[in-house]
Amino acid sequence: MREIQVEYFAALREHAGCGRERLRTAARTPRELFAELSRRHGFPELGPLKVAVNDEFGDWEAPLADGDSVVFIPPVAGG
Amino acid sequence: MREIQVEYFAALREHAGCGRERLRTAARTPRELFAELSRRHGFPELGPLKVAVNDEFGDWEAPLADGDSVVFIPPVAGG
Amino acid sequence: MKPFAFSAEPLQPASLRRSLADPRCGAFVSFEGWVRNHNDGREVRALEYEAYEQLGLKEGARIVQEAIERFGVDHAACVHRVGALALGDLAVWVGVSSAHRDAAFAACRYIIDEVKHRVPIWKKEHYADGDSGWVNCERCASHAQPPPARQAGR
Amino acid sequence: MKPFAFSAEPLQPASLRRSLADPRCGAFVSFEGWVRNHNDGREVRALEYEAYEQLGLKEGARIVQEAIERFGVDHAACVHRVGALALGDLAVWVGVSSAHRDAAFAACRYIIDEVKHRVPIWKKEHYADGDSGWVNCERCASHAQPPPARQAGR
Repeated sequence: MREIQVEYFAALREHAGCGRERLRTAARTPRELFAELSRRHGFPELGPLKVAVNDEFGDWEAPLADGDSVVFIPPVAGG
Repeated sequence: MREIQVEYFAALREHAGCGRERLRTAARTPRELFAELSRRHGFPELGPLKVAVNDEFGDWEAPLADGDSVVFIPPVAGG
Repeated sequence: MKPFAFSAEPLQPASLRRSLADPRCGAFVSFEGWVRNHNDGREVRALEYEAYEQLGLKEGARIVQEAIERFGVDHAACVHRVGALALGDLAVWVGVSSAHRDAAFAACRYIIDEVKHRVPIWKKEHYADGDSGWVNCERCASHAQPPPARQAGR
Repeated sequence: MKPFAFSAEPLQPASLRRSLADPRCGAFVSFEGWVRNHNDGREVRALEYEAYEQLGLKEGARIVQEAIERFGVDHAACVHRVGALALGDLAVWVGVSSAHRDAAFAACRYIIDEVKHRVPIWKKEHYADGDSGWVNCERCASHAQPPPARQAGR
């Protein structure tokens, strides 16, 4: 089990009902973590998401470490 | 003979020594007028000039009318 | 000034512009994104921007640096508003100064295009009919797909 | 505001910009030409612009109108300084506002390119060594030739 901090923005924040949460999880990768959180919060389809780990763009398959901070990034619409 | 007003700008103004002059001339076209004035003022080579007649771009070969106003336009360097 | 910043306060293009002044530069190009009163055929009343700032600052700075190196301009910067904006408000500002205008135009265009696709900023539009919604990048929405978690394990 | 103007007073980009504001427009692009401290390898101290204003106003307005029609932008304008300018001074300003940025960039670029080649404005540079001279458009100077009076009669 790892302790992971997740931060939510925009549509994901509204669906999660919070801006961030800290959780203990058996998820080994961002992909597994997103699946777990998606079941819990019922995230809608938002198109292709990116993931950031510790405030850098990350890999969906890279192993998570205890204490990592994770952000799931919906498609952006800047400007 | 026609009475023509000529206005000078930039390098031509400095070479003519005046901003404008009014003259009576036998020149029938802007081309002939420029040749006459060039002999008088010793204009330097300035590259391809355009000509304006009565404040619109004109034709070097179009007949001049009495009272016309003529400007010889050196290559521009705006901005 | 920092190459890329977020601002919760109204942007001041006059002072942003002065920060890029340089007597070596003959050309300055700026882009401003303004809040429009319509989008995709719907009447917009107001909007809000939300950014993932920690990552956005890094990615924005990378984009500006890429533009400086790729086009050889002297100075470039971008500031993006966050928070609630009204119609006509300035949402994003990009400025580039350079010896010549070719490079300034190209770098300015590069920065706004990349910022719109790479910097994590989201826009929520509030419509005249009382509805509101988060706007997805059009290019992405056209091939919307389930997030990767659904597709495959390892 | 007029589509094209000359100004003997310093240009005010903040108020020029406001004159193109429109809630339909999501994009604003501006170009500024600044007085550089060098040109063609020579150190420039100051310069002056002289315009044939009666014709320049007409030709400038034509250029702006061409840009509006060709690129479908909502608003566009250009103002050019005349008189004595110091290093760093704003010599020419172009602004375009439009629903989308593609058209705004293209129209802004079109206007400054055409103004530099078609509007009768001349620049006299004053150099650090005390010399000064009228600057010819580079493109034209490269194939300088005697004015047509020498070449042929009718």
